[in-house]
Amino acid sequence: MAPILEVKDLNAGYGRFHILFDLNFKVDEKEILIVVGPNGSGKSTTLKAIFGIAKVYSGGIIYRGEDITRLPPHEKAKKGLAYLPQTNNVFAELTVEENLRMAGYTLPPDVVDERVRTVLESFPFLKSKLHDKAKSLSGGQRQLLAMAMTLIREPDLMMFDEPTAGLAPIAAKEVVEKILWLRNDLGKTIILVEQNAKLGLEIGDNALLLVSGRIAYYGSAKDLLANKDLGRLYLGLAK
Amino acid sequence: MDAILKAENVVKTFGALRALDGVTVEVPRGKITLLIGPNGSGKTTLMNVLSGVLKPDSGRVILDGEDITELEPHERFKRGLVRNFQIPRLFAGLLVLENAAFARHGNPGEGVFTGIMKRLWRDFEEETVRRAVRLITFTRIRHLWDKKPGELSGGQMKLLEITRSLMPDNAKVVLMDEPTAGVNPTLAHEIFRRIQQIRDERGITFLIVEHRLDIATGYVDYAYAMAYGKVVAHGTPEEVLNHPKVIESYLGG
Amino acid sequence: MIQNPFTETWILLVLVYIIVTISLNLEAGFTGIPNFGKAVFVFMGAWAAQGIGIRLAAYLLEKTDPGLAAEALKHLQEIGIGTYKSLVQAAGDTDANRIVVTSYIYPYFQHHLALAALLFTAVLAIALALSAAMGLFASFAAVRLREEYLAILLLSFSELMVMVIFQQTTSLNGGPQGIWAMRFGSNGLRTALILAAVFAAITFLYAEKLANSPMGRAMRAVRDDEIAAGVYGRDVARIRLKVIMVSSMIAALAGLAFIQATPSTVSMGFDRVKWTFFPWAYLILGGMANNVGAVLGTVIFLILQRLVQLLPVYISGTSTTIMTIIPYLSNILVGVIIILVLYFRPQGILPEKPSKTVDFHRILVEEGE
Amino acid sequence: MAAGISLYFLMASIGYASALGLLSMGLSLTFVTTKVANFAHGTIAMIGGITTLFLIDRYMYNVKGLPLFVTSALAGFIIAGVTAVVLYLVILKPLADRGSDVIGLMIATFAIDIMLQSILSMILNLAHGKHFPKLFGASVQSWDVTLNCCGTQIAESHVFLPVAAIILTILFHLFLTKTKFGIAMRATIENPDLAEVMGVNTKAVYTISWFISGALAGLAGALLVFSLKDTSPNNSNLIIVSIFAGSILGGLGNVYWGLIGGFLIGLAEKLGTQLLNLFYNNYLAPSLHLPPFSFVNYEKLMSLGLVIIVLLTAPQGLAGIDWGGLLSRMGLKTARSRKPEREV
Repeated sequence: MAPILEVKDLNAGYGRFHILFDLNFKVDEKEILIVVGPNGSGKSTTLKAIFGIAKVYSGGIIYRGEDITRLPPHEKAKKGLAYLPQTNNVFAELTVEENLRMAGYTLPPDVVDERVRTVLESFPFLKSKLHDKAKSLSGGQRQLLAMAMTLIREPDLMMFDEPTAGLAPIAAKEVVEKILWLRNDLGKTIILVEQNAKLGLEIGDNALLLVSGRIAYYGSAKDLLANKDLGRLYLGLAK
Repeated sequence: MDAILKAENVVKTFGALRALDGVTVEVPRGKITLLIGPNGSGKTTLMNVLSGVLKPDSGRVILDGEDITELEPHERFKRGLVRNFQIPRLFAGLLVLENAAFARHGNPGEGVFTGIMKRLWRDFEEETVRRAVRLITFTRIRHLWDKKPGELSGGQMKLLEITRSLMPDNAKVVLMDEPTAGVNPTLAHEIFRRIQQIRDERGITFLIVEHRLDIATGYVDYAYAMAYGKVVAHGTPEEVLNHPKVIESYLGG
Repeated sequence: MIQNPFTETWILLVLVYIIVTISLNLEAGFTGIPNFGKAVFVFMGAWAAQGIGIRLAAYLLEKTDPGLAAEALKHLQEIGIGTYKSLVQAAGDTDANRIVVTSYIYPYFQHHLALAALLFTAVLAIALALSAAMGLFASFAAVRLREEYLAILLLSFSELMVMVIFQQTTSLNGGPQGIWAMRFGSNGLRTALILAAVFAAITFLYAEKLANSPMGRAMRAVRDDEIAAGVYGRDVARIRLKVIMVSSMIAALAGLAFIQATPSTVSMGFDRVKWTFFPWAYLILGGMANNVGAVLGTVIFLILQRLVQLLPVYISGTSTTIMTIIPYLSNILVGVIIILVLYFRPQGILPEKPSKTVDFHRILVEEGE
Repeated sequence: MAAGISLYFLMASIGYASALGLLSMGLSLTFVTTKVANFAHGTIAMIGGITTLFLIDRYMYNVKGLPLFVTSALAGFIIAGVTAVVLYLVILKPLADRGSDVIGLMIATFAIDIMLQSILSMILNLAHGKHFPKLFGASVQSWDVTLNCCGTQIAESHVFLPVAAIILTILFHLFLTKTKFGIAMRATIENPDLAEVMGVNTKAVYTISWFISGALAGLAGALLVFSLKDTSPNNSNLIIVSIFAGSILGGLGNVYWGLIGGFLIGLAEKLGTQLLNLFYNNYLAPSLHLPPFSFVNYEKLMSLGLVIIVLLTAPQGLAGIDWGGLLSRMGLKTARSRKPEREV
């Protein structure tokens, strides 16, 4: 089966800050790809480059056989890609319901109504908070709301940037479980940037380890997890 | 331990987020101290609280025995506390050489009246520019001296940011936020060697946030590790890097 | 009909505006302070000669020649302008001011040069002190905040001073009728030209020296990044306040020179179009943070405005209606030009230059590799 | 009611305060969306006012009462709204896209202000005597209608202004909370990047915000003009001071608080000055043997004074005050978390 997403010789960064060097990897349908690596190694930039927020200097991004490298973000969103930034991924001053409706901004109203209903079934805790402002939610709840918002547009490929950052272990576990549910029950393909390497590698199919903007490991997540040198590798200490 | 800079029980919240949750850090005098931790662990917030850019909700900051919690950044600088920024904050209208020269404080020519009396500041300024030239020579941006920051690459901007923080001659403590991010490894090693040299020659204390542990660990004397707004370990770099809580915070339990 | 497009009045305007534009350049161009209230600081210089200077002159006359003072008061009474207790009171009153000033004070000081010099020194000192104090008062509340606040506060302060306080309070400056200012020398225009030329030269030299000093560098650093400037030990609020005070003093020099040629200008004459907006336009055209640019922008713009003014002279059969709209056309032209400059060449004609504090090249050579 | 303040004056104050509320709200709106401090806002209001006078002069000389106010308000609303949109799209947006900084954009609005005033003055001058005979012949105030109420007289425009302000505020609030586009506008104000990712056309949001801002100003100007002494476009020179004062009092970054700030500034200028005047001349001056003094001509100083006090004590304005915390300290409400600061 052809991969859903292919990244070829990707070089990217922000203006004069060249962050990513020659990345090559692919993601299959219904795969969870975990991107790990020390801080500042380019994990977030990888997602931003795929989604069209960071600047791509060279290389290609192929989605379902189509070159989408130069498409603007909202065009990519229409094709079925979704990207969740690490922070500021919900509108804090809007109510939960308004947030969900904003997520379906480009869809016909009746479709939005329908999808909001469906999503609320999957995220029941939001029901009681529909009319509360999003800023009243806890960190974990906000990440789940952001996830729910992404689902309104029914994307095929979802990219999460450190959704567990700053969360207490229990909340982080809940977020991770939801990600597994997205793949197992809804059949989504997922790229997950995760700073908590063990947590991520345990649920991932493949893993991409970035160090200083270059791929230090690309292959099975289980193998990376079993690697005794993981710690040294992860922190960029392995020679 | 003889600590020159201390953060005592510092708490800083942003809305519901406790970025610093009772942090106590003691920076040993005349040493290079490394501060590590995953994203969102509060390192940069701590730097901002130490330098006075942010005021803590509670807790104290002590420099050389003096409580500086309520002081403005410029007042802390005058007491010898210098910092640089993770994302360089350069002066866009000033040349590279001017950016470096500005970082030395105490120029008698910085007044609306003394400014026009050149004899009052010529010698000081001459010395300042010489220092700046020597430093940009070391950081390998000398050939860019008459460029503006907008014409530099990301790495070169980073180098200029480091140059600036080494300029002040009254510095007691220098806080560095990721000094070698975006700099090539050879130069990154050289930067740390130079930091060691400055520590030895001028007795300056350094507190450095750095993610490139492969490079940094060889040069530092002491280390702190933070996670979720708390200090989870401190000690020699080896102790800290092998501390189970540090490994857990990076790799997950 | 105006024959020569470059009359003395026009030259005076050039000199006076060079002073104002350079002082604005110190604030806006070098330090990033959006002073939208320049008019009031120019007016403070004028008022030092007007509301204060003329009373001071009357006081000096009264003290040095009580006989003449009494004669003046009697004269007023005879022609039915009213009874005044003192010459100072008469000099500050709209009704009596003109006669007292033109018939007594001007001639008296033309014959007592030492006294005139003393008076001039006093007026100059008052103009500088007053304007600096006003600058401090108008900006201290917003000097630590974002630039929008400073711009709004300075604009509000200037408008209220010029259009409300001095307009409504007759005792300050004669109110809507105004009073005559103290004029030094027999020919007001000539005095104004000399003063303006001297002040403009001093201002230019001062601004150039400051721009090429460590202070010039510090001002530009504050403008580019106030947080970084603070972390590197500079008290940003203090630097801003100092620059505002000095620039206000310079602007007052312009007002003091200008009022010599037009001694009866009322406070409303110092409106924000002429004395705030025009200097901004000149500065933006010439180039922010470049003193030569400030001068160049002023000269170019004033030539343009002059030509627009002269338009009806060259178009035959123009009606009075056209004459009345000329000033508005001129304003619109200025507005269009500065928007075009902001769009096509935001750095202006002459771009910013580095602060030449010492010879960088020499030091670079001496320090070797 | 304090002795010495007539119902007419009270209504005039409330009318003026309502107009100022609408003006400050509009100013804050374009500030939060496009980050432009619009120094031409007062003149945009004058465009509404002069349009109204033109209409009355040419076509509606015999129209009185409610139809007059509704028509003029509507005309001012549309003309000024369109003007604001044109200014934004033709001048300000291109400048912002080119990377103009805050000061560049401010000076551009300053230039716009002077150009608009000059154009208005030019039209009035050229038309003088030929096209607007009645406009110049009569006092503007004479077009207003007074009604008898509670044994005294009040001007109709003074009643109409607060009513219009209340209706418009409610409509605007409903627009922001109940319509898809209004919610998108709030989303864009908070986080334009995220809104764009959701498919919101932020450019359209910015353009609409300029229309609303200009239209509210035009409406306020169209009704305010009945209380002005003359038709000079220079009237905006002082109004802009009060508008900014209202926005700063409200916090400069908050639309609702801008409305309240403007209203309070308006009340302070009119009612506050009058009360001060009465207090000084009736109580303070006689008892302390001070000379009588009329504060009435200095009403604008109220706004400057209030702005300085606000900037020195609470630079974030009314919006930045922790009302929940204040209430809880007074034992009325449980404490809430502090307002978040921006990370450096």
